[in-house]
Order: sequence, then C-alpha cells, then structure tokens
Amino acid sequence: ACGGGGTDSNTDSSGGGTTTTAAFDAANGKVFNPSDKKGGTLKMAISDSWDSVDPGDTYYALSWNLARLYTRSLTMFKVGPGKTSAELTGDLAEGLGVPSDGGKTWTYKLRPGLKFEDGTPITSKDVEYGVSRSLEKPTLVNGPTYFNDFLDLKGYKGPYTSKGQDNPAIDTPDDLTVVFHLNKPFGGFDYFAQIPATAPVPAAKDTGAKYKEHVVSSGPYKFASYEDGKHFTLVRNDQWDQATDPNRKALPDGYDVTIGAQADDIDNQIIDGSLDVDLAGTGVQPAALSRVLGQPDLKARADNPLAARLNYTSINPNIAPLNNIECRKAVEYAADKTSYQTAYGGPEAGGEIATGLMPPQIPGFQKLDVFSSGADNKGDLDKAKAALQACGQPNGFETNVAFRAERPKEKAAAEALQQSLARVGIKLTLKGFPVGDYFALYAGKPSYRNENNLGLMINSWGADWNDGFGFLSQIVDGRVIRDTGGSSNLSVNIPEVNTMIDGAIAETDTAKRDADWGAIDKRVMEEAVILPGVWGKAVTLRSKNTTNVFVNDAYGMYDYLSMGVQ
Amino acid sequence: MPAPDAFLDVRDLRIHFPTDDGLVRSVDGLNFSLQRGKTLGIVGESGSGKSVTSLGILGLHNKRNARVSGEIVLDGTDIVNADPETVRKMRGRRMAMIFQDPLSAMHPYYTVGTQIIEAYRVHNNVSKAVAKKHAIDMLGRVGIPQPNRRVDDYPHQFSGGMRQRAMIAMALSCDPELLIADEPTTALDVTVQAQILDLMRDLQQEFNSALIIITHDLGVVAELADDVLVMYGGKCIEYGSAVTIFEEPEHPYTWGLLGSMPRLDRGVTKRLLPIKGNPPSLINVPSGCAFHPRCAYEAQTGGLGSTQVPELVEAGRGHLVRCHLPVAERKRIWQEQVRPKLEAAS
Amino acid sequence: MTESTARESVTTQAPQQEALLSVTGLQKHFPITKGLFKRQVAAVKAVDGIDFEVFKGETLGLVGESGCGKSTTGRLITRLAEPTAGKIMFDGKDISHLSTGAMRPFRRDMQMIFQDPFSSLNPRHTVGSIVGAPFHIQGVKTEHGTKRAVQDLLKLVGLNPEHYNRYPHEFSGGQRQRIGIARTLALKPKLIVADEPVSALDVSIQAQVVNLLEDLQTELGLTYVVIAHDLSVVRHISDRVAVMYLGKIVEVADRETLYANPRHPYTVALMSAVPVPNPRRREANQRERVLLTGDVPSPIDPPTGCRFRTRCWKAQDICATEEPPLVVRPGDAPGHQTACHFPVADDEQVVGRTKAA
Amino acid sequence: MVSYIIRRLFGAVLTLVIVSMITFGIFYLVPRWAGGTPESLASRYVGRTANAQQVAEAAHGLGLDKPFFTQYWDWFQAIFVGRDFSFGATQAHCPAPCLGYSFIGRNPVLPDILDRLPVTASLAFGAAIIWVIFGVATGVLSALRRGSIFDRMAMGVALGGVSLPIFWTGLVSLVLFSYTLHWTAPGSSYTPIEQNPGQWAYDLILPWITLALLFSAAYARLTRAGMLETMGEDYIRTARAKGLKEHTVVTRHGLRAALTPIATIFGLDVGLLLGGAVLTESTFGLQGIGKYAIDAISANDMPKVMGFVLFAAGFVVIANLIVDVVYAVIDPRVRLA
Amino acid sequence: MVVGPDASISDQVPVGEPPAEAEGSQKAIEGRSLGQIAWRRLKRDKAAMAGGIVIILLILIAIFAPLIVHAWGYPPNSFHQETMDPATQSPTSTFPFGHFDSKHLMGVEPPFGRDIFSRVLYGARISLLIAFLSTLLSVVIGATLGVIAGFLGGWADWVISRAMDLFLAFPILVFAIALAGVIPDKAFGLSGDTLRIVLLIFIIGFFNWGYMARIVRGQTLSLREREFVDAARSLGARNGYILRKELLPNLLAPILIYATLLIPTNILFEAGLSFLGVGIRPPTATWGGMLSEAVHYYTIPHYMFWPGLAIFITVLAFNLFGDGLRDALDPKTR
Ligand SMILES: Nc1ncnc2c1ncn2[C@@H]1O[C@H](COP(=O)(O)OP(=O)(O)OP(=O)(O)O)[C@@H](O)[C@H]1O
Ligand SMILES: Nc1ncnc2c1ncn2[C@@H]1O[C@H](COP(=O)(O)OP(=O)(O)OP(=O)(O)O)[C@@H](O)[C@H]1O
Ligand SMILES: [Mg+2]
Ligand SMILES: [Mg+2]
Ligand code: NI
Repeated sequence: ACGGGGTDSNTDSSGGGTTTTAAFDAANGKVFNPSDKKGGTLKMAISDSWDSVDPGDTYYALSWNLARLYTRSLTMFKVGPGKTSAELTGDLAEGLGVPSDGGKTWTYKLRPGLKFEDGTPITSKDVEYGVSRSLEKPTLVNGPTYFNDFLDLKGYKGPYTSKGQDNPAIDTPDDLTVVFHLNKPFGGFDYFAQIPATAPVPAAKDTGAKYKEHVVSSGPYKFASYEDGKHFTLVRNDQWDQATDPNRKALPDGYDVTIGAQADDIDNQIIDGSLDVDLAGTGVQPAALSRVLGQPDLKARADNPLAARLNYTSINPNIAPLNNIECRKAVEYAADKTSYQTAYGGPEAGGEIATGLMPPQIPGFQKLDVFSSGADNKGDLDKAKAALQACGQPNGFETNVAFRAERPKEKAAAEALQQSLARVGIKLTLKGFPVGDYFALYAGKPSYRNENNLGLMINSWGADWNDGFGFLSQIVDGRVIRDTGGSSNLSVNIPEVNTMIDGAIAETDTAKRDADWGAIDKRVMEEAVILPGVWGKAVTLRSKNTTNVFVNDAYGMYDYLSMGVQ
Repeated sequence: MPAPDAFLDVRDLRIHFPTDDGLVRSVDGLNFSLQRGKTLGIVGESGSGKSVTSLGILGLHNKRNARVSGEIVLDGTDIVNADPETVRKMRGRRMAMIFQDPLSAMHPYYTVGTQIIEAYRVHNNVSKAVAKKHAIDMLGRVGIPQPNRRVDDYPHQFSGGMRQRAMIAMALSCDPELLIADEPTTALDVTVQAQILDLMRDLQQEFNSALIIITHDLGVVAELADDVLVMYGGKCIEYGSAVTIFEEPEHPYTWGLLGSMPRLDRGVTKRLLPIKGNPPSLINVPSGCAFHPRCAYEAQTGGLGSTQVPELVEAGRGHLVRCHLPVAERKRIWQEQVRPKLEAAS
Repeated sequence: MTESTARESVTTQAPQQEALLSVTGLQKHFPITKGLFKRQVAAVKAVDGIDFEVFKGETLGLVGESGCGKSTTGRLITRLAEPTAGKIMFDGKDISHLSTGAMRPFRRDMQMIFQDPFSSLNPRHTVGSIVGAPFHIQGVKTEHGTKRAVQDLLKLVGLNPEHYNRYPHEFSGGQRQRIGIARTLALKPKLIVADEPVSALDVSIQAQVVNLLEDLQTELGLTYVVIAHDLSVVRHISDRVAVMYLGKIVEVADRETLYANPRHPYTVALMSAVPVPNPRRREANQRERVLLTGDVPSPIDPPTGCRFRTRCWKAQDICATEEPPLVVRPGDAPGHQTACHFPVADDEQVVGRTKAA
Repeated sequence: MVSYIIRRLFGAVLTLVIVSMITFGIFYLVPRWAGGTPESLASRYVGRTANAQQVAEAAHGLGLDKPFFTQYWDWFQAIFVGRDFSFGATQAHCPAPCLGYSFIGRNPVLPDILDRLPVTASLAFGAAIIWVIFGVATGVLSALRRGSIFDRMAMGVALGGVSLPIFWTGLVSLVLFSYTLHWTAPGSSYTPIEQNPGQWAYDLILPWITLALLFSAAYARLTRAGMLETMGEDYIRTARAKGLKEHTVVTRHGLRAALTPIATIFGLDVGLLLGGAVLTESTFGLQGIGKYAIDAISANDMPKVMGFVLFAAGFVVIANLIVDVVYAVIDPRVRLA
Repeated sequence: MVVGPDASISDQVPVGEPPAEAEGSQKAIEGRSLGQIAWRRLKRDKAAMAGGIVIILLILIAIFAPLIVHAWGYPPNSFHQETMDPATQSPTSTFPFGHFDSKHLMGVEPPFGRDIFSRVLYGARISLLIAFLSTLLSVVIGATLGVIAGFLGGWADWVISRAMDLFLAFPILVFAIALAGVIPDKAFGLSGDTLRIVLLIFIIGFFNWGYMARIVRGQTLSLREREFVDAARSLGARNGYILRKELLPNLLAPILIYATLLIPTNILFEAGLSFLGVGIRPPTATWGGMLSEAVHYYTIPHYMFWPGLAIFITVLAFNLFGDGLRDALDPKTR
C-alpha cells in the first residue's frame, strides 16, 4: 500500500489501555480520550489526492483505513490500539474464512440482515461481483493484484472483459455463502479477504471507472457529495444496522474531506483546531515539526507511530559496474545512514535507521547487520574502499540515482547518497522523475532503467498488511517484474529467493512461515541489491477536538473508524 | 510704446526655463501693448520665443519648470501675478488661442462638438443642449458646411482646413476679447490658408477683439497685422506698424528676413539675400547684441555689438529698433544698399 | 546663373532642347486592401497618368497642394517606387521597371535631396560616412581617397571640411540640408530631384540653401526637378513649372508665362492665394483673390472628367464627362500646356487676377 | 465594425488552431524523443497486470499508435463531435466539446477546467480591481507631481514591486499575515462567492493583494509614463487654454487618453491571468486553472495539459480580440471598416 | 571630385559655414556620438549607475564564486549536519535565525546544514547564465524576425506577426514547465546540468522572443519610413547594406534597452521554474530552487530570506539599469 501503510504495535506499547492525559505519543498503543459520544462532523484534509475511493480500485493505506466507513469487506483487522489490530475478524462475514482442500478453497458465511444504502439486501453475489470487477486492471488500475494472482480464474478476466461469463474462481451456493477457489494453497487468504475489493458492489450500479463518483455504501456512512479530487462528505447511512456490526462505533454524524489542501495549512489548521485529521497520516510538514517538538503543549498533542514502511534504495544489478556484487557492497558500506535518516526528517519524523528490509513490527523480524555502516551509522569507508578494490574500481565509478522529483524527502535522500558515496569516489548524478510515471515508465521499467544507467533508485514500500507476505512479496519476488513496467520491485530477481517465497507461501505453520520470511529478508540483503534506509516514522498531530483517538497499527496511522469529535 | 489705454500691456516679460543644460532664456524682456480691434503680428525665426510668449499671456506656463517675471496686464488684471484660479477663469472667456497644428491640438477621443461645448460650458452656465446649439452655430459661423451633422464628427474626420476652422470656432465660442493665433496656417495649403486668414480677419472685425498673430511668414503678417513685432533671441528687436516694418525696416535682421524671401509680387530677383549663419542658442545667447554674429554691419558698430546689449529705442513714430547702428546710418544703408537689392528684378 | 540671358535662352528654346528625363503616362496607384485575403478594394490614385519632360540643364518646378502626388512623382522618377503604369526614360533609356540591381548604374546620374534634414541623415553615422556612402555603395574609387573627396564636397556646399567626424545631431537644420546636398553631389549626378528641399527650414536659412542649389547648378551643370508647395520659392528657382492637382499635371509652362498668364483656373486660384508681404496691398489683394471652396477630393475616388471641376467656378457639363488633355492651347506660347476645357483667357476679368509688377 | 470583428474572430480561431497544433506537436514529439513508444505511453493507463498484448491493444484503443496528423485530427474533431476511447474492455466517451480526455483521471478535461474557472476568475478579477485602483491612482499622482518625494518613493516602491518574485511575496505574506498574525485566511482557502461573499473576499484578500502588488507596480509605472506623455500633448494645452479646471484637464483629457493603452494591456493581463495564475495559485494552494495545470504536469497527464494550454491560449486570444474591439470603441481614430 | 574655386559660390552674403564665432560654441561638442551622449546622461542617473555597479558586482561574484566561497564558506553542496538538530530539523544554534558564524555568513539550510552563503553565490552563476543567454537567444530570434518583418513587410511580416501573436498567446510558464518536464534526460549529446541549463535557456529564450520582435518590428517600421533609408536606396544600396548599415545601428539602442529589461524577467522566470521544481536538477544551487525548499521550513524565515533577497537585488539592479538606459538612449527624452 502506498502513501502510508504498514502496521504493528510500537515496541514499547503493550496494546490496549486508555488515557486521557495529553502527552507525547499518548494515542500510540493506547486510546486517548476514549468516548462513546455520538455526533459532530469530523473534518479531514489531505494535500495530494490519492488513487480512488472506489473499494475495487485503491491501494493506499489511508484509503483502506477510510473505506471502512462506507464499505464493509469480508474480514477486517480488529479495531483497537497496539497489537489488537494484528488480528483479523469477520466483518461482512460472520467470522474468518474456512479453508479446505489444503488451503486452496476458502469459504465465508455472510451475516444476515446486511443492506446497501438503498435498502436492498447484500448478497454473496454482490461480494463476488466486487471481487470480480477488481480483477479488471485495465479499467481499475490501482488496486493490488492478489486476486488476479491467486484465484483460479481459468482465463476469466472480469465482468467487463469476460461479459456474461461467471467467475469460475468464486462460487455463491446461496445468498450468504461465498467460496473462493485458489490456484495454489495460500494460508493467509483472510488477509486478502480484508482488502476493500471484497466489499459488495451491486452490479447494476457499477459504472466502471466512474464508480468512484458514487460508491454504494454498505457501511455506516454514505456519500452525500463527491467532487473528484477536491472534496467529499459522508453522512450516516440509515440502512446500516449496528446489530450486524460489532466492530464499528460510528461516533461522528458525518465526515468532511478536503482534497488538495496545502500541506502546511493542514498542520496549522489542526494546530488551531479548525481541522481534525491529516488524512495522509504521514506526519507534519518540516515547518511544523520544530514547532510541534519544541512547544510542550503541541508536543502533548503529537504521536510518533512507527509505520511498517521501509524507505530504501534499490541497487540495479543489471548495469555495469553494479552488476559486480562488490561494487554494490561498496555502495552499502559507503552510505551514510544518518544523513539518509535526516533526509526523511530525522529520528522522530523520519524513522529508525534500517539494517534490513522488514520493519521490526512484522512478525519474523530479525535484527540484521549484513553491511554494517559503523557504530555511528555514518558508513564504513574502509570496507567500502576494500569492496571497490575487489570490484576493480578502486577510484570509484559514476552512476545515476533516480528519485521522484515531487518528493522532497526522496530528493534529499538522493542528495544524501550523493554526498556520502562521493567520499569513496562513487559519483552520483541526480535524476528526478515525475511521480506518476516513476514505476510505469522510468525506474519501474527494466529496459528504461538499464538503458539509462539508473544505478540507484530511491524507493519506499509499506506493507499491505503486517506479515512477511504482506510486506515482502511485492518487492522481492523477481517474478513481479514486468517488461511493461509498473512493478514496485526494482532490483531483486534472485531465483533462490523466488523459490523461498513459494515455500513460505505454502507454509501453513505461522511461526515457521514468519521465520521463512525472515530468511528471505536476510538472503535479499546479502545480494546487496537493496540499500535499506529508514523504517518510517511520523510525527502526527491530533486536534484538540478529537476523541477516541489511537494509532491503528494495521495502517500505521490514526484509526479513522473509531475517532470521534467533541 | 506702452499706451495707457492699452487693452493688453506686456511689460518686461521674462520667461526662463531652467534645464539640465542651463537656463533657457526663451523670452527676455519683452514689452508691447495692444488695443482692442487691432492686430499685432509677431514674427521671428524658429525658437525666437514666439510661442513661449503666447503661452505666457495665457498663463499656461507651469510654475515648476518656467520662471515667469514681468507683467502681463489684460484689461487691468496682471496675469503673471494673479492667482491661478482667476487666470483660469479668464482663459477661454476673455482670451483664447488657436494653435498651429489643429489635429494634435484637439483631443482625438472627443467629437468636435463636445470640445466646443466643453469650452462654452466652463464659462457659461447653460444646459448641454443649449451649448450644443451654440456649438453648431459657431461651426456654421466659421464656414463648416452642414454644421449640425459635422458637430458629431471626430477631429480626424475633418480635413486640415476644417479642423482649423473648428479650432477657431472653439476659441471664439465665448467671444474672447483677446485672440492669439500661433501659426494658425503653417500646417495648411495656400488655398486653405487664404480662406482661414479671411475668416480670421472677418471674425476679428465682427467681435472687435484684439488679435495677436504669430508666424514666421511675412506674407501672412502683411495680410493681417496692423503692428508688427520682430523677435530675435527672445527679445523684441524691432517694432512698428506693418507699413513701417515692410517699407522702412531699420534692423539688419529684418532686412535679412525681407531679403531671404522670394516674392511673387515682384520680379524674380537674381539671388536671394540670406542672413549668414545660424539662429542663436538660447542658452549661450551671444554676448551683446544677440544678432551680432550674423550681422553684416557688425563692423560698423565698432565692437559695441559683441559687448553691449543695445536698447530698444524709438526710431520714428511708434517705430522701435534695438540696434547699435546710428539711426541715420541705418536709414542710409536701407535706402542705399539693401532696398535696391531687394527690389532688383531680373 | 551668372547671366540672366542664359536662362531666357533655355526657356525659349526649351522644346528643342534635349530631354534628360521624359515621363509618359506615369501612374502610381497604392492598393487599399481589405478582408482576410487582402482583397484589393480600391486604390489611392496618387499619380494618375502624367507626362512631362525635363531638359538638360534646366530646373523644373513641381507645385501643388498637399497630397496631390508631388512626392510620389519624385519617388517614381528616382525609382524609389515602382510605377503602376507608364514609362520613364532617363538619358534615352527606359528605367520604368528596372530591378534594384539594374537601376544601380543609373543611380549615379540621378540623385535625390530630401525634405526633412532631420530624418534624411542617419543619426548613427558621421558626416564623413554619410557623404562617403555613395562612393562606398557604388564602389567608386576616388583620386585622393574617399576622405579627401568627402572633404572637398563639404567645402563645396559651404561646410567646414574639419567636421568630417561629427554626427548630424551636432548641426543645425540648414547645415544638415547641406550635408544631404553634399551626399547627392558625390557621384556627380546629371539629375537631382529635390523634394521640398527648403520647406523645413527657417526663412533665413531657406535662402542660403536656395542660393546654394542655384550656384551648384551653374557650377556643375545640373538638372533639377524641384518639388515644393511654396509658389514663390518655385518661381524663384525654376525655369519651367508644372502644376499638379490630384495626381494630374494641370498646367506646364515656363516660369514667366505661367506666373504672368496662368491658364488653368486652379493655377489662377493657387497664385491668388499666396499672401503677399506688402501691407499696402492688403485691401486690394483681398478683392482680387480667388477663394476656392470645398476640400480637395479624395484621390481614392477622384471626380470624373476634369478633376478640378468640383471646385471650379467655370465648370460646365462637359467637364464632368470629358477629361481635358494637357495640350498647348491656341494662342499660348509653345511649351505652355494646359489641361482645361475652359482656360482662363489672358484678359479675362477674373476676380483675383494679379498682374506681375 | 462587424466585418472587422468577424475577421478578427476568424484570425483568433486560426491562431487557436495553430496553437493547438504546436502544443499537440510538442507533446506528441517530445515523449518520442525521450524514447517513448505508443505502448510505453499506453502502459501507464492499463494497470499492472497487463501483458504486452493488452498494452498494445490499449495503445490502439486510445489511438496512441496512429501517425501524428491522424492523432491530431482525432483530437481536433473531438472538439466538435466528441470522441470515444477504448481501454480494452471498457469504453469511455468524451462528449463534444471535448478538449481532451484524461486517461489517468478517466474524465473529460473541459468540465474539470470549467469547474475550476470560478477560482481563477475570482482571483484574477479581484486582484485586477485592486491593482487598477492602486496602480492608476499612484501613477497619476506620480506623474502630476513628477520629481516630488511622493513620485520618487512611489516609483521606488513600484520598481521594487516588479522586482519581487510573486512566490516569495506570497509566501512571506502568508507566513506573516496568516500564520503569525492570523489576520487573513490561511493558504488553500476558497469559498465560492455565491456561498458567502464575505468569506469569499476574506479568503482571497491575501492572494489578491499579493498579485495586485506586482501588477499595481507595473501599472503605476505605465500610468505614470502614459500620463507624462499625454500631459505634454498639444490637446492638453488646448484644454487648459479653454479655461478648464485642472481637475477636468487631468481626468477628462489627460487620463482618458493615457488610459487607453493601459486598458489594452489590462485586457491582455486579465486574459493571461484567467488562463491560470500559475505561481500565485500554487503559492496559495488555490484550486484554480493554473494549479490544475501544474498538477496535471506533475502527474504527466498530457491530455489535461493540452486542454489547459488551449483553454488558456483561448483566453488570451479572446482577450486580444476584446481589447482590439474595445480599443476601436474608445479610440475613435482606429474605428475600422 | 574637383571642386571649383570657392569664390564662385559666395557672393555678397557668404553662404559658407559661419566663421569663427559660431565655431566656439560648436567646439564643446566636437565629434560626440549619440552613444557618448547617452553615456553622459547615464552617468548622471544615480539609480541607474547604482544598478549598473550592482550588476557588475553580481557578474564578478558569479565568476569568482568558487574563489569567494573558498575564502568565506564551504562548498555549496557539502553537508554540515552538526549544525542541524536532526529531530526538529532546525538549526542547533540558539540564535533565532539559524547557525551563523564566520564561515556560515548567511547561516545554513535544512535538512543537511548546507551553507546558504555559498549556495546563494553559486545560484548567481546559474541565474545569471540562464538569464543572459536566454535573453541573448530571445534577442537574436526576436530582433532578426522583427527586422525581417518590419523591413520586408508583405507576407513575411504577416507570417512573423502572426507567429508573434501566437507566442504571446501561449501560457508560457505552463508550457515551459510542461516542456521541461517531458524533455528527455539525455539529448543533443548533452546530459545532466549542462543539458538542463541549455534546455532552460532554450525554453525561456524561445518563448520570450515575441515581445522583442514586436518592439524591433515597430522600430524598424518607423525607421523604414525615415528618409535616410530612401537616401541609401536612392544611392543604389542593396537591402543587406540598408539593414546592416542604416537600420541596425539605430536598432541597437532599443534592442539593448529591452534586453536589459528582459534579463530581470528571465531571472524571475527561471526562479519561477526552479520554484516549481522543473529547473536545474538538485543539488545544484539555484535561487528559485532554494526558495522552493525553504517553503517547507517557512517557520524559519531566513531560509527564504536570502535567496529571495538575492533575486530581488538582482532583478532590481537590472530594472534600474534598464530604466536608466532607456532614459539615456531613448530619443524621445533627449
Ligand atoms: N518647457 C520648456 N523647457 C525648456 N525650454 C523650452 C520650453 N519651452 C520652450 N523652450 C525653448 O524656448 C525657445 C523658444 O521656443 P518657442 O516655442 O517660443 O519658439 P517659437 O518662436 O515659437 O519657434 P517656432 O517657430 O519653431 O514655433 C526654444 O529654444 C525652446 O527650445
Ligand atoms: N505608400 C503609400 N500608400 C498609400 N498611399 C500613399 C502612399 N504614399 C502616398 N500615398 C497617398 O498618395 C497621395 C499623394 O501623396 P504624395 O506624398 O505624393 O503627396 P504630396 O504632393 O507630396 O503631398 P505633400 O505636399 O503633403 O508632401 C496622398 O493621398 C497620399 O496619402
Ligand atoms: Mg512656435
Ligand atoms: Mg510630399
Ligand atoms: Ni503501498
């Protein structure tokens, strides 16, 4: 999930618990200002726009977080602070899925009495349709591709392309039962079932790419107005029945979401209370940072959640001289991690210095130190020079570093790398690319990155959900790299790793599976194709008006479902 | 020259402009007076201060860049020292002006009628309709055909002669007692010039106003003026009745002017008799007599010319000349040397 | 011009004289375009079929009111403008449609003096380079070098040769006009066309330049076409005078004849309108003057037949239908051509006839 | 007059067509220089599961594989007849007048732009009123008191005004007046005028002033120069000679003439601004046309950029046209056939 | 040419140059060209001279930036992380406006503590280089096309005038941004900063020629009507000669004036592009780029103060100088 994402509790938080004392990090791992008082409008804003509010067409953590207000998926993460959210629970479904056929078939039973906003009952057909339409990537381009990859589709492409055909991978024996057939065993299918794409969509109301303009609600709120890319409001959905929904409190009467506000203004407005939440959840802007951390009253309103996100740099092993592992090692050793951290905003707003891929909160995490950058994290120049020697480039070499031009932090990271690698003679040229096409046309496109000598590519990845599969599968599996571009995996294509992944997927024992993913992490690190930077952290701010605030570790940001207003 | 009953009396008028390059003495001690119903012609070379004088009489010089001193008494009011509001009220009503280039002197964005109406209504508290009737009336008086239609035309829709007529109509709209025409016909063809000159003469007689006509064309002066003032370097160098100036001029510059001019009323002269040299700079006015560097008779003043400014002295009845040459000598030279040459036909 | 007899002989023998320049049926129409595709909708008939000759060594004066086509005629015969129709013979050769390149050799023999002494000299050039330009452009080598030649020319027109390196803005109008004249003389032309050479100058300076032009003519045997609107200057300087009205020549004659016995009503009116610097004649003068009414018609749409008929007091029906040819009228001196159906008779009692004194 | 306007309209349309061709040409050619192929361009719109064949199909469906002039013609005629696109299974329709269709946003461009027009228009007109009042008043006073202390100060400030980059003044004033003093609305504030005119003005006052500062400075200088020139004209002397009051001379005669060229520049400036006050809108986070363009550019959403360029050029061309017609109305000398 | 005796052209009244007396008054202005006069006028204009001096200083600073920085600062891209508090990303110094000392004359910029002084100095190089060269390009294109349009007239004029209208109708800034965004990374054998600079120069220069062309065309049209052009033609001069020798010298003044006035516009234009993130690539310092980064730290105003001040001073200097030049060279004010 891009733009946030990730999960798991803070290392120091036990999970659960509440507090009413305003203090730094008071809503992280605990519920701050718990309340059951209904009413009010929660005002949210975001500076950029995100992909979509269409549950079948979204991949942003904030969007998955928010979608729970107006859609219900088959399963969901438990709502609560700290470790609570590491567990899944039924949402539309009465409980978790029931696997059979060695994990190749998953069956879900829907709760009775569910209704769409127009009062029509929600049936298993609507769930099937929702999943089926999300397969239509040419139209709904944004969502994850897990269902495309794992369902046993037998050539079925989706309701638009394969018109009139039934989806062979999904059966609906009755109105309340949904059965998924996979093409290989997969133990973690319940995670797939919490993806918003499993939210029911009435086929008659589906308008393809335009469905985002009027998403039919199955949750406690429905759209009252929607202006694409600018603004929308949610109001209570009177067809939603609390009795069918043990997870949602639905405190506010409505939500008011502004898109495209100015980032600094969002901070200022949250500070003065005219806004409640920065929807992006990525923390305050640098301008506000010194204020927030410097002023005790503001600091008491801030939290510092750790996101399951790795900010890193891919090292392209397909171009000279980086095709030599020693040269890649030289990069790993020479990089100054502290300046990398500074680039992302320092220890609190930026994150923890990363030594491996998987963030600490992911099960299976192990403390790696494959390429030590020294005690002060400023790089080990001697080892770097030795590696260069071994590589046959004793005086260093020249290559390019790619980054997304509109992202100041990535630009700063590129600058930081440029400075630190220059110490051993590795000369970097900075190349910014437009955000929108970074993966589709430039860094993500193998032919482009190789022909244009993109040796290093700044990247960032957050877990789709907090387990090894959710974090690693999209960035270390060489088979997701496509010649047509668009993959988030820019540099890792190790046959051995691919096999290890298949093994981990098939593994049904959770502990062993977690360990497998840990091993994959280590193996990838040893190949020196990824230079880990920092595990993302953010200094986020809650407004004075908010109640029932806590960080949902599944998303690494405030839980939008639970928050209320005074 | 100053007459006690004069309608306009200019005394020791000095108009200086301080500029970056020095003080420009455009008008430097000018005296003359004028009776109602009479016409004064002012002639002189380009830059001799004619226009500056006329603007001075209307009080149009900007206090910030012009230094005006002396007296300009119009019917008892001294324009130089009166307060600006008084002078403004006199402009247009008691004294009016016709400018050289009627196209640039009329506002391009307003109809001819509007501009005349405006002139009339500043001084007469009448309705627009009445003023418009007056404007049409005035246009008719100056000989514009179909005045009720042309009143709504813009200046650029008029021909040169019509524009000048319109200017005259505008100037006369409040029956001014003093009319100053600064080169009113220079921009016009001879045939049109003749029409305008006739018109001005007729109108002057009709209104019995005092008229100052400024020109460098001696022919025009001869047609209209009763008295003639010859300016050189910001000073009056000769003043007299038109007949005197044309028939018994006494200043070498005036001789030069007459000699420079081919005349249709005489036979073709073998050669023109130009004045040598160039007009003086008004910043570094030549010492002594401003004309001395160009004067053919400078030698006969015994060096006085370059050292001493000659006085304007009476040479005959109402005839004033500013020259170091003794009167008798001047008369002799004119009679014996210059006149014969001027009249020598081929 | 030392001998007045010389001039007389020129005038009387004029028709037999060798023509340096002869113009037949010369026309210049400036198109007026309109619309997207620049369709020509009308034309300014600036010069509309004129014939005249200029004889070697004489001065032809061209007079007329503003806009009647004098300057255009001047520009046509110096080929600064391309004639719409008609023929220009210079020194026996047809130059009517020569290209710029083919015209170049003729330029040496035909020069032009311009009206405005301020705009006719390039402010960025020194006097030396302005006067030296003809040598440069025509690639003429001079005996003692260009500088010497230029200085000689400056001396010739009465300027200080030391001023070689000065810029035009440092000179007065009269001096500038002399610089312009020096430039035209550089290539020893046979014909000089002077378009209002003195009208921008002060009276006193005007006389200097007129004298200079006359002196140079005597000295160098030049032929002049002098364009002017000041009839007295034209009379002073010309041997023969052509009067133009609205793109046509209405009357040509030698100076004495024309001024003493104008035939065309327009010429009569024009002359009577000239103010005379004699205050005693004022009253009489006014009575004698022929006052024309109305304005000059537009050259875009000139009147049919005789163009002057709309303002002519003698006009009759025929004037509107038939265009009078420019011919010698019975009883007139040879070379006195008039384009009028009803020319003014010698003894006709027209209001405004002034006999030469 | 009518035929003049028709002729000018014709010219305006022609200009727009050429503008569109050049724009189209640049956005067509440059990505190809950069190594783009129809497939690589299409791959952005088909999602991450597409294989080469699907990409090729999409490239075909979107018309990206056609030669330049065909593509241009498709684009051009869409303005009049609308256009259909095929993303493989799904179709999209862009109804006439179709200025382009965003493959990323999956929506026609024109409605988006029109939707944002009120913001840009509010910004442009509000600022225009302020700068005209201040600029012209300052310019006139300076010209009348030429050389005075007021004149020197005003012109000094004006020169400073045109020398300050708008994004800097905008930022500094935001920091000062919004974030520090809390006098004005913070950035990104906009309330439609029909909703609450007071709030509308309050939200926009800072952008107005910032934008107006720049233009007032320029207009003060222009007005001053114009006034100095006209006040030296002969007809001003005539007006004074008529005995008009100085006030009348200055306003009715001097200012009237001096304002004519300024009015034409004003028309063009407003036209340009209506086409997007890019820097101002991005500095103040206003969701106007300029911001739209910037956002489209950073998203590499070329149909949006194309549509925007044409729309903005349209404003300039129309402004040009209006200015010429108005000029003909206020200056009788240029009244043409 | 052999000239006849002087005597023959002077009879009673000499027509020659007036003798000595007049000479005296003319001596003072002997051989002074319009350029010299303009220079004298310019020298008297204190504001313009101040502008001129600042411009010269700026150029010197730009040229010698490495030397100056060597003496008083640090390399523009080097980090000084010790000067910044990594957590709050603000200067560690207690002084409210950041870390100043004898080596950080203007403090340091976040997040790495780069030296603002040396970045501002190095930024001057880019700004001035781009502004000068793009102006040069506009001038070359604009003046050439303007002269051609004005001089040849006819269809050439029509085509060029329409092209001018066209370029004036383009939303230039957006267009430039869009272009800068889609331009390839390597082209014409150039890459990196050099390509960017060349590109920016090209874009700015290419989209700004319309105004220059309009002015030059207007000037040429009016010059063409001047009689000295006819005079040259009547001497048989070819078009080339007239263009070079007669028109060009007179066009130099307006071209120079508008070039000096175009430079500040182009400086702002470049800054605007950098501000919007499509200028020169990081980490190369440019004023606009520094400003755009400073925006993120607006709570500490001195980050945006210095580059803003640099732009302001430069643009002001050029404007003052250009205005002065216009007054000095404009024949109307003479
Ligand atoms: N405002 C002014 N500032 C400085 N000098 C001025 C000003 N007005 C006029 N002069 C100068 O005063 C002198 C006299 O000018 P004026 O206009 O009176 O001459 P003129 O006799 O009317 O000449 P012309 O026949 O050319 O109209 C000229 O040298 C002129 O340059
Ligand atoms: N280039 C041109 N295009 C269109 N019309 C022109 C052009 N040049 C001259 N004319 C017109 O041709 C007619 C004759 O002009 P020309 O300049 O020959 O008159 P002129 O007799 O020299 O007048 P003036 O005494 O004012 O110099 C005028 O109506 C003028 O408007
Ligand atoms: Mg005058
Ligand atoms: Mg002429
Ligand atoms: Ni993600």
